[in-house]
Formats: sequence, C-alpha cells, structure tokens
Amino acid sequence: MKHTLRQIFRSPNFVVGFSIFSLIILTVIIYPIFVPNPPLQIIAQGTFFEPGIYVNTYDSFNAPSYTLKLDGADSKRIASKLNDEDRLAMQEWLVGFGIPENEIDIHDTEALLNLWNTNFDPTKRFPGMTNADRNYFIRLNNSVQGLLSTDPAIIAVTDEETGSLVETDRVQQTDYINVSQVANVRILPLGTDNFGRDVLTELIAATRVSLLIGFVAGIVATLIGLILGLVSGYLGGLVDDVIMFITNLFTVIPSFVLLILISFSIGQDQRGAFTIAVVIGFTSWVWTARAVRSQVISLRNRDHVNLSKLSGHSIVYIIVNDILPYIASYVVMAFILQISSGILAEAGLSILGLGPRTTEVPTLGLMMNWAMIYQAHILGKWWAYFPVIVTIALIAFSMNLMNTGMDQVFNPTLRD
Amino acid sequence: MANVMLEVNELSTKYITRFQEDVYAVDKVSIKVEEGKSLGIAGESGCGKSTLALSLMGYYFPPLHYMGGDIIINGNKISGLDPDHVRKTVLGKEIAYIPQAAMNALNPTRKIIHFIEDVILEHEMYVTKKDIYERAKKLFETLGLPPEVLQKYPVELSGGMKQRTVIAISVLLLPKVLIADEPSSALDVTSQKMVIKMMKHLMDAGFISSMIFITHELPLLYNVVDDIMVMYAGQIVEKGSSHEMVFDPIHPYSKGLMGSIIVPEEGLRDVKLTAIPGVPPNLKKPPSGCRFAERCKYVRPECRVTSVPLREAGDGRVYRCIIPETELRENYAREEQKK
Amino acid sequence: MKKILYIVSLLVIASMILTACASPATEAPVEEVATEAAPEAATEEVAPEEPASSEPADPNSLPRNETLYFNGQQWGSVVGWNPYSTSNNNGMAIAQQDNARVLMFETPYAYNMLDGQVYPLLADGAYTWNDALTELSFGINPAAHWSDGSPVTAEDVAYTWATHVKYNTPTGAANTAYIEDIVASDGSVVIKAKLKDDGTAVNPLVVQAYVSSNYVIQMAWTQTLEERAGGDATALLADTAEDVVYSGPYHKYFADDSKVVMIRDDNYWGQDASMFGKLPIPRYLAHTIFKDNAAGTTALTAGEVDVSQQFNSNVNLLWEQDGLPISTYLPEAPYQIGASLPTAFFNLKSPGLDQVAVRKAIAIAVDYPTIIANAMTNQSATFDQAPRSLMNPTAGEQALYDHAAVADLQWAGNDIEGAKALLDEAGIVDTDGDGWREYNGQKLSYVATCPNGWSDWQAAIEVVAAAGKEIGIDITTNYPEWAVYQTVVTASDQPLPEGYDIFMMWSDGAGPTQPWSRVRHLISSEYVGMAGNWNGNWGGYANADADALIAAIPGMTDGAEINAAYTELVKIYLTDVPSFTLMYRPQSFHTVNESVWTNFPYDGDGTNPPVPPMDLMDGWGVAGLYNLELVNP
Amino acid sequence: MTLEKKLYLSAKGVSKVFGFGNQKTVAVDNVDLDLYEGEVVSIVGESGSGKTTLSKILLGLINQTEGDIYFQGVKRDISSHAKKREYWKNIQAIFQDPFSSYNTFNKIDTVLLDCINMRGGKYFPREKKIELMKEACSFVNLKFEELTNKYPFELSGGQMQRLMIARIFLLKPKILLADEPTSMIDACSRATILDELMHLRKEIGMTIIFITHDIGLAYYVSDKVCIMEKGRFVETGTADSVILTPHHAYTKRLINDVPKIHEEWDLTTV
Repeated sequence: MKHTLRQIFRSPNFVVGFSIFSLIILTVIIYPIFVPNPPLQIIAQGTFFEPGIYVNTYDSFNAPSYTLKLDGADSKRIASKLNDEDRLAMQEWLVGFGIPENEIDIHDTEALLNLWNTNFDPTKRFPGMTNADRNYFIRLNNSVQGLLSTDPAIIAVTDEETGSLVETDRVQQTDYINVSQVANVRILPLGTDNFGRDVLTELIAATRVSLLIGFVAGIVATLIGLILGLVSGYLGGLVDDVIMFITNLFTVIPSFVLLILISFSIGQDQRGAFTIAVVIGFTSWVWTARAVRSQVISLRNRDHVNLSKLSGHSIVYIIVNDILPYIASYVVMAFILQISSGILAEAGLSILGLGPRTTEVPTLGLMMNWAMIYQAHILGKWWAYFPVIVTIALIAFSMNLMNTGMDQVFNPTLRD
Repeated sequence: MANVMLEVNELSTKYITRFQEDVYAVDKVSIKVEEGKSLGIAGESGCGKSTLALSLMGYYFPPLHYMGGDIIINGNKISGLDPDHVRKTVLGKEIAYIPQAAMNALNPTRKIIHFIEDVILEHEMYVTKKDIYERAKKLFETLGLPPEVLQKYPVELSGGMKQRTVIAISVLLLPKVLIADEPSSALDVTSQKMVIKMMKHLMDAGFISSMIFITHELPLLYNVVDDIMVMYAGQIVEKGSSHEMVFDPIHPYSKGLMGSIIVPEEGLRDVKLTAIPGVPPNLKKPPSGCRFAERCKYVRPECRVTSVPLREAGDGRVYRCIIPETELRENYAREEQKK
Repeated sequence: MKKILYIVSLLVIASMILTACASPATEAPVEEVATEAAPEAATEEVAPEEPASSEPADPNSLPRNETLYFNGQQWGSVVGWNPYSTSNNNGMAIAQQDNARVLMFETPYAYNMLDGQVYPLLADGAYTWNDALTELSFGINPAAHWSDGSPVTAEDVAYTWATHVKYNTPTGAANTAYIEDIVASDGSVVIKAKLKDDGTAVNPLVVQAYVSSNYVIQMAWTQTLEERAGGDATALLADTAEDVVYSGPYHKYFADDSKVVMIRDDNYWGQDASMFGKLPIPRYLAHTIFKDNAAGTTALTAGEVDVSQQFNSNVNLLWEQDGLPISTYLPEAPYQIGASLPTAFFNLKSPGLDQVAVRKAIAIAVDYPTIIANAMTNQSATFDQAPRSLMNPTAGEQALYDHAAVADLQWAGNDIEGAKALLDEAGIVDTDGDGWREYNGQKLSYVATCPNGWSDWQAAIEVVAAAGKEIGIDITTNYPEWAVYQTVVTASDQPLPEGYDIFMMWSDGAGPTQPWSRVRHLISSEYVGMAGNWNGNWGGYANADADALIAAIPGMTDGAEINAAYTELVKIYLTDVPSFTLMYRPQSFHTVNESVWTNFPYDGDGTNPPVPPMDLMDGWGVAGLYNLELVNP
Repeated sequence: MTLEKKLYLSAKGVSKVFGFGNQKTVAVDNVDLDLYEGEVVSIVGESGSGKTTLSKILLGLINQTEGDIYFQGVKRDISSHAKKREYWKNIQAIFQDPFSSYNTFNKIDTVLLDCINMRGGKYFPREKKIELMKEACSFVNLKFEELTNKYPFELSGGQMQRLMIARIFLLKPKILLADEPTSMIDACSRATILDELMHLRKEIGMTIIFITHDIGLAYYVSDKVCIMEKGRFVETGTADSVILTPHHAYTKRLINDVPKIHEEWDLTTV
C-alpha cells in the first residue's frame, strides 16, 4: 500500500492534478474563514459591477484629505471624459453644422470645448444622423460640462430647519485620500453578478457545493456500480442476467437524458443539492458496474480464488478479500472520474434550469446559468462566467490528471 | 574457416525502469555464428536471453538502452548506427527477429497478404500487388504452407499455422540471420514439431544463413541447433556443441540444467533429477564476484569476490568458473557414485 | 504524448462546457404551439394582387434596404392567418390585445397608449355615443377597400361581430356580456351596448374599447370560410385561412420555422390622402425566429434586427459601452414606457398567507430597488418615481388616484425591521427557535414560483425569496415550465397545488379600458372559481367593496367621482395586499438598431399625435412605419 | 492388488458441456476414472483436451453436466457450503501458476493459517500455530522466519510453489490434485518441486492426480497414465505400458512428436 502510494506520487500527472485539486480544496476551506461574507447576499444594486476596489464615496469625504500635486492630473481627468473618438465626433458634428474643418483643432481641448459649447444644440439633426447619434451627442455634451473648471467641488448638507443647503466642505482637484483610511472599502476581485452578489465569494461557496455534489454523486454511483458489478460478476448465472439487463437498460438510455427526466419529475421543490447529487449518482453507475463486472469475471476464475474456495471461505469472504482488493485501484480511479463527471453533470443540469434549488446554495452550474440568462457573454461581463468555466475546467482537469497518473501506475499496459 | 555471419563483441545493454533504476540485462556478451550454423541460447527465465535477442538487432528503443559493444553482421557493423537507418536497412534484410508470442501480435482485422505487402512495400517501391502475391505464393509453397493462407485473417489460422506464417513473413526479405525467441513454446507438440521442421528447412534451403534459437526447453534445443550457449544472470556461463553441452556440461549451472531434463524415454523413471536451489541474483545490483556463487555447491570464498572470466576448454568450448574443468568433472563423478 | 494528453483533456472539458452552455433553457415567454398546421411552402403563396413595381425578392435574401427586421414577437412557427382564431401563434399579423396588430387586419380605430386617444383607421372620423351612452356609431372611410379591391363596408363590421357570436369565438365570448349587437345602418356601424335593468349600458368602456381592439373581417371571405367549415365552430377556428382577405398594408409573404416575412401591399388603401397619404416605407417586414433572448440580442447588436421586442438585459451598455447605434424610446433609465405591472400573487389558501400581516410583511421586506436595478437592469420606473398602486406609471393613469390619500399605506421595500415588527405584532413569531416563524404551530414555508426561462421574473422571484429569509419566513424558488405553469395558474376552479404559494403573473398593460380593466383583473372576485381563468386574481382574493367599485366605475362620467373610486380601490389593494407589484414592464420592449433604418419613434420626436413605442405595429404605433428613413439612402 | 487398495475417488460417465445450441462445446466427454489409495495417476493432454475442466469437476469447483463422482464409494454431495468444506478437507489442489495462486494483498502467513483453521486449529494458541507453520515450511526446505510477514510477490516462483506444498502438508488431504504444478517453473526448480511432492506423498500417504501436458513428466512421476484427447480418455494404463508401448494412434503421435535426447527425433513424420 505504502509502495503503491509512493509510486502514485511519483507520477508527474498525478502530482500536478493532486496539487491543483488540493489547492482548490484548500481555497474552499480557507477562504470562508477569512472572508465570512454570506455568498448569496445581494450587495450590489445593479448588475455586473466590474472587478475592482470599491471605496465608499461618502466615507471618502470624511477621510483625512491630502494634497498631492501630480503632473498630468488634469489631462488624465480630461482624457477620462473626452477621448479621441469623442473629439472626432465633436468635429463631425461641428462640421455638419457649418463650421469649417480647418477652424477646428481637436487637440486643443479648450478651443474645442468653446466651439462646442457655443454651437451645440441638442435639437438639431443633420442628414444621416440617427437618434442613437443624437443621444450620444447629448450624453457627450453632458459629460464635458465643467470639464475645464478648476473650481473645487462643494459638499453641502441640507439644513433640517430651513431646508437650504449649507456648505460644509470643498474638495479641491488636488485632494487625495488614503484608501486605508476610508471606513468602508470592499474589494470585489471578480466583481458582482446579475443579482449583485460578490462573484468570488459565491464562486468559492459554489465550488464547495459542487465538490460535495461530486463526492456524493461519486460515492453513490461507485457504491451502486461496485455492488452490482461484484454480485453480477461473481455470482453469474441468472443474477448476472438480471443485473446486466438492468444495466443495459440504463446504458441504452443516455444517462444525461435520464438525469434530466428524473430531475424534472422530482420537481424543483425537492431538488436540494444533496438530492441532485444522489440523482446524478443514481444515473451514472452503469459504467462502473460494467467495468467492475468484467474485472470480477476475469478474477473469479483465477487460481487464488479457487484456492480460497478450497480453503473453505464463504462467498462474502472471497468477494471482500480475494476480489475487492484486486479491483480497488480501478474502483478508486472510477470514483475520481465519477466525481468529476458528477460536477459536470450538475453544471449541465443547472444550465438547463434543472439544478438544485437556487435559494439555498450557489453551484457552479447555477452561476453559469444566470450569467447566460443575463447575457453576460454578450455584454462582455467575463467575470460572471469565465471564472466559473475555469473552475469547472480546473476541477475536471485535475481529476483527469490524477486519474491518468493512477492509471499509469495501476495499468501495466500503459507503463513505459 | 567458414564465413562469420554474426559477430558480437562484448555487447552490453540495460533496461531503465520507470523509477529510473538500471537493470543490467546483458553483460559483455560475445557471440560468433558462422554461415550455415545455428546457435541455441538456454537459461532460466530472467537470465537475459530474450533481452539478448532483442539487443542483437541493433535497434534500441526505451526502456532498452545500448551500453557498449559491437554487432557485426556479415562484415557490416550495425551497432551505433542511426536507429532509423537500422530499421530501414538492417532489420528484415540483414537480420530478422521473431519475438516471443509474435503470432498473437498479428492485427486480427487484416489478411495475411496485407502484412506481406507492408513488409515488401516498405523496402521496395516499384512492385505491384500482383507481383507481391506471386512472390508470397511461391515462398509459401516452398515452405510447405498452403497459399490459401494468404487470403485469410489471423483468427482463421491455428496457432501452429500462425507461427509458421509469421516465420515465413519474417524471412521474406531473405535476411542473413534469423533470431527466434521461443518460437514454439506455446504450441502443442505436433505444431511445435512442424515449426521446427520449417525452421530447419529455412536453413537447409538457404533462405537464411544462420539462426539464433532461444528457448528454455533443452531437449528441443538439443535437436535443433549446432551449438548451445547457456546464459545466467546476463552473462554467458558456458558454450559448446549441443551434444557436449547436454551430455558433458562443465559449469555447475549447466550441469544442473542438463540434470533436470525429462524426456519420455525408457529408464527416465530411474534417473534422479538434479535440482539447483535458490534464485538468480537481482540484476539491478549484480554481485561483483561469480553471479552463480550463491547457488553453487562448489562455491569457494574467492568466488564471491573476484569476477570470473570465461575460460577456454578446447574445441571452441568456453565456461565461466574459477574451478578448473578437470576438478569439476571429478566432483560430478564422485556424486554419480554416491547415488 | 503527455502534452497531447493535456491539450486533449483541456479541449474535452472546453467542449463539454460549451455544449452545456449552448443550450440554456431561456425559453420564449410565448406559448409553445404545435406545428401540426404548418404553413405550406411559401413559393406558391399569395403573390401581390397587382404586379408590383418589381418582382418580389427571394424570401431568403431580402434586399436589406427594403426590409425591416423584427424580433421578439414570434417564438415558434406560425400556425395560421385566421383572424377569428386566437391560437394562430401569429405574433406579427394576428396577436390582438388592447393594442391590436394592424399590419394585416385593421380595426376601425387605432389606440395610442401615449395620449390614451383612438385615431380612425378604417373608421371615418371620430365615433359618437348617443346621449344615453347605449349606442356607439361610426362611419367607414370610403377609401378603405379590401385586398381583393372591394370596399370595406359597415356590413363587414356587423357580419364580423355576428360571426364571432355565432361561433362563440374567444372575442365573441369576451364581449357578449357587454355588446347586444352590431348593425350596419346607412353605411354606418352602430354598436348597441347590452343594457342593465335600469336601461343604462352594462359597461360602456368595453363597448368603446371594442372598436380599437377587434379586427374587421370581410363578409364575403367569412362566408367562404363558413362554407368550408360547414358551420362547425371548431373547424372554422382551426382553419389556417391561407386565402384570407385583408385590408392592412402588409400580408403574408413567407413563413417557416425560422422566419416570417410580410410583404407590403402596394395597392393598400391607406395611401389615400384621407389616411396616411402614402405607403409605409419598408417593403418587407421580416421577423426572424430566435431560439432565445440571447440569440435575439446577438442579432440586434449585429444589426440583423432593427426592432427588438424582447428583454435585453443592460440594454444601455449596448450604446454606452459598445457604442452601437442602438436606442430605446427613452434615452435614460427606465428606457421604456412602463405599462404593465408584473405582480406576485399570494395564494390566499396557503397556510399563513391568509393573514394580511404575513402578506404585507413579505411585500414590505422585498428589496424593490434591487429587483429594478438587477432583475430589470433598470428598465423599469422605480417605486419612488411611480409609487405602487393599481396604475401603470404613465402620466394619464397616475393622475387617476389621489397619491396623498394612500401615502400612509405605501412602502418602499427593503423594510426588514418593519416587516419583523408587523409579524411580531400579529403574534407570528419563531416559537421553536429554528429561525423560522410559525403560524398556528406551522412553520412559514413557501415556494415562490414563476415560469422557467422568464429571466427577469426569475431574478425578481429570487429577490423575493431572499427577503423571506431576512424576516424568518422560508421562501424557496421553483421554476416550472411555462406549459405546466400556465395550466396550473389559470385553473382557478381548482385550488392551487403545493409549490404555488407566491407566484408571478402579468397584469394588463395600456389600453382604452385601462386602468379599470387592470384593476378588475387584479382584484375582482368574479374570477374566483373560473375554469380557464386567463384574466387575473389567480390568488383567489375576494372583497365585496372592491367588487362594487369595479362594477360602478364604467358607468361613471364624473372625473372626481372616478378619481375617488380609484383611490378607494388603491387603498383596499394596499391594505389587503392580495398581490404586490414587483416592477413595471413596458407594453412592448422597443429597442431599435439604427444601422439601416432611422427615424424610429422616440420620446420627443415631434410627431403629432405622438407615435407610441409599440414596435411600429400595435395600434397607432403603425404610424411610425410611414416615418422611417434609410440611414444611407 | 486392487483388492487391497481402497477405491478413493471414482468418476462414472462424467461429462461437461459448456453453452448450448450452436455454441455448445463438450469439454469432458463420458470419462470414467478410478483412483485407488496411494496411487499417482497422471492425466495427460494437450491444451483444450479438457483436462483442466475435469480437474475442476473432481475438485468440485464446477459441476458436471452428466455422470457421478464417488468419494470413498459414496456418491459425492457438495450441495451446500458446509458439505463442500467437508469435501475439501479430503481433496486439495496445487495450481499451475504459483504467481496467480496467491492473493497478493494477503501476507503469506494467511495462506498457512487458513489451512490450520480448516483443520480445526482455529483456536490453537499462537505458539502452536507458529510451530505448525514452521514444521510445514521446513518440510519443503523453506525457513518460516524468512517468509513470515512477507507478501507473495517477494518470493520466487519456486518458493511460492513449495509453499503450496507446505499448505498441502498442513491440510493433509487424502487426495491431491496437482494441475501442471511445474509448468511455470524453471527446469532447475522443477526437480525440487517434484521431489517434495513425492516426499509429501510418502509422508502422509496421499493419493495424487497429476495433470500435465508433458508426457515425459507424467511418465516420470506416475503409476498410471490416462491420455486425454478432446474430452475423452483414449488410453489408460500403467506408465510403462502407455509410454513405452503405446497402442492408440494419438498416444503414439504424442510420444513421437516430443523431442528426445537419446533417440532420434524424427522430423519427417509430420
């Protein structure tokens, strides 16, 4: 046993797979300790906030202010509101309304804005100008208002008695705050999803659930497959025929279709993560059963089994002691594959809307499902779905690597 | 002196296992086979005889690695050449190798004639399939195989027929030297006899010039080859003509081997079989002294220390033992009397 | 070898994920209709009556600058073109609500949701009521003629009604309680309202609405159809009517399971100076049938769709972020004109939900700003802008009740503490310490439901469920398929099964009978126990006061009186909370891509009367078709 | 002679058919066999002759299709696990491949302990058990101390097969069925194994059925030889009479085709 383990850990495939998998498990365990936010809490009002550091604006006014005189602050400010495309568009509008092109210097911000402010009229339309264009120019006009102003911004509060505004503070353009001195800062490394949930926290919780689903599904599938395979292979005869008939039935019906039918028929109110895991397990034992059976058939005529019989051992003893150890490595490999296929099956089901109930736990599939429903892929909100894909891929990949590694150790024909 | 077809000088090869351990399977083996002669290699399983056969081809692929020595076929040195070159110009043409259980390696979905086409087309570009068929048919007829076999699938043939077909295919390109590793051991006695008959015919009819035959079945070897070489733990321990080797072995190991021969002949029941206790050494760490020392009845302290060179015993016989030939023979005679 | 293994396994995983993603279950929010009556091949179909200026194009490669592309109206193959039937699954030509589609079949008047007025279409000038409000009459535009060249007559209007009644079509069944008869007299149409015992009309509002929501169908063709059906109502309604005679500007050109194309009738009577004075601009109206919203959005962004009637999440990003020439009716949030009120209904028979405290607690705990910002991606007016009531957020309806009088009853949502206090006060507390409240010893545990694939509703339901957790009421979600869902919800003669404690349905949008009809559908007890209830009040709410007010309003003429009645109804609604509105939704999502066509209606486009954002096909929205221009002529 | 010796095991008209219909193969065809106390009987046949099937029938590992087996004159009854256990106290086997005869997951001690248990020694004190195992090992010239706590794969093929004999030593069955016990063993170890088998036979007065394809080996060890071809016994008799003066054509061919060393191997007769 020790020897086998050592061999397994010498396989580079296994080691890489195992490292990735351990890393995932560790993250899943450790992250919630440090970031105990509830994964399903809706924190953002609005969809798909970009990844980044969110600093509370209100608190930032109250944070100590520092003056930093940095070069190019103005131009950065202007560039953020008025890029080259916008300047060209302004030029286009101005030319469209009769300003000679040579009078417009789009790089001279002040002159351009002067020209713009004196000429722009939101009601005017030139041929070929669409409503979308018109809206764009209106938005552009709004965004450049006061762009060149050097005045400080005024912070005022409402006087409760008179209802008038009372100036409390002025924010200079050179004022800076230190983020660490702001009371409320939330880092959203992967932004938020369509519900306004923190994607990273949700992802990690979902990974945990998906792994659990995978494990439960794997255990269920492997147990059913193992027991049926052992019984059918060792006893043979009528028992074998009956079990193989059932197994063939399950083989002929694609298991994913079966899975969909079962999940559909048990109704969503019954579909907890555990139930889904059991259902997945229940539909995916077939190959384990068949493989175990064929292994057992080849084992049951081996001399050591005959010898064990001659030593007067009972069927159960023989199955447990003389058959099971020989297929154990195989079963472990099948188990690993079942786990990863269980995770994928859950993801597939959830994407079809047949996954576990949504209000209790996040799962990887559900996250994908909602990201797709809210068209994150069309809108380019990659953080809502891409990390999920990567996670699923990493889990499946690491499991397959481990399996390949073990296969190289256990399967003599693959040895090099 | 007849033309030397195959000459091997101090050939050493090793396996490298998955755990990067070296197994020194062939240790400085030298062989000379003259034209028209056949050599048998005998030994316990794991003594390196199959590895030697593989090494003789000069074509090495992992986990087998070449360590040193020369292989000269018909005057051409093939060791140290580019493996691809060896595969294209040497294998099949100069030297042919029939591995153990070769007959079970035939792709069951292809007809026999297709294997033949593959072999010929690999080496000759401008032949038609019809020509190939004619050639194959002629060859099969000469070798006493029914030509219908050509159009059959491997599964349709009996084991003996399959093995004979494999041998026929391997001599298609008329190699000088044929190396056969246990070509008849999985067959029933009658098929075995037919295979042997065909191999002898190959020699007699000049399809091949020399043959190396590897088996652990001594009675068979005795009846097939001119000379027998006994291997033990990757080394040659004794070599001589087959009659001498069977009836008058020098080395204690050969003696043990020959004493275990069982044949259905009158008087067999009265013979006491000899036994060699113990197991061969681990070739990952071969002993520095005599490799047989651990199992040898006549072992002396110095056996375990110094490595033993091959000694000449006249008439081309060699043996690897510290104890002189005469002393060994005396020992054997004394034991004979004890019984 | 190992490298290859890595790559292969990566590829396998990638493809598994991709295949899985490729089939999201976002099913169209439209009833799936079996295609047993699939339309025949198009090539031999209706050619224009008179030779057109040029040969019509191949339906599979229509000239882009003569074709206006739609999406979101049609989610499966068209079943038929029979205007008597309501099961044609024909989103372009037949679908008929308060705002009838008038592209192929026309109504006497076209309703404009923006100003609440009706404009004559087939009718000749405004309709008139008699003094007693029992008879409504209007003339027929003498220019109006059918596609076969014969004039549209008052007899056609009368015969259409007679047929509806004779065969008890859905239209007939819905109106016989209010309309006694429609007759042609002196070339005019007279609609006689059904009278109450006291001699007044049962409901003048419905009578009035009839003229803008029901198609006029040719008498001669109707007789052909009757003959074909042999007088059998089922056969008549099942007829696919490929030979139908129509009066509208467009008609069927091609239809299969991937698209529907309509072609302009260049002989359309509406080019008469008395009507539009010209033909509508696009020669073809093409509607591609997409698999789901995502596919529709992709086509819209690619410029393959000009007018999109579907929920495009975060639609503003399409122009703000991607700079696409896409716009909605309003340039800023809520982007669309809200008209209907997607509503969560309480099953009043569920244990605990019979308690006002529980209902109201759930309703006030829900985080509406999040629903609007997240589920609707801001494409709904907020409840700050339009406080909850029975009215939609249009100015006209908002003016119909006294906001101040119900201000005390309003809630902003997200009021967890208030909800908890309300429940504590009602004695509904957690007695066994499991974190969930009990009522009568039973844990408050509900399932909130809406159809699967209706993404904005699903997201809203998720937010509702989240609110339950906050206040100690266990709410889980469930998304059955629409086919199942609608069967369950509309069977008001049977108790709602388990899993339908809180469920979402729509309310009426904008129309000539609104907001009366919406109010009625939301709270009138007349639907309790009705088999096949497609109207409303699916939760089984009954309130005699409300019923009385609903019955009285259509007969009222005094504005103040109506106002007081509506205020009272809103009061009842906000007090009893039989259901609660989650968001506002437009009548039609109206998102346009101006890559090819421009001059679509938008807020403040200067049209008079204003063209409503009804995708250029519903009611007065059709007027927008005459204003379109090519971006690059 | 037959009067003195007890009839131990006999088979009467035993047949075994596998499959049915077109797939039907007759593995053992109407075989009669009488085995007397103390005899060594060889069943010689080439692969596919049915000798392994016959041995499994005799062992009670598979059931015959037809015919009866008598053990010590009584019809054998192995219908239940307990009865089988009882039967197997009297008849035991050594199989062809020592490498597959061991459960590689169990230590070697298990094999021997199983035998002690089977002989009713389950509750013997530990020392007694070790004593028994040591005795068995030394009988086959193995050192128990070197074997205990080892796994089968740490042994050579010869050692494994000898341990199998030690097992038989512990079990002391009346009949031993040796199914090609030396075919996977190197020639050098073969003699040792055969020696030890014969030694054991003398020691515990055992009757041996020797199953082999090697006619020379059969001749070397047995009193009586049965030549089996295609499921039938074609020639039966004492070893000398069958091997030295064969009558049946098949026996003749078999003997003729085996390479010999003192006689000419006639390659022309194939």
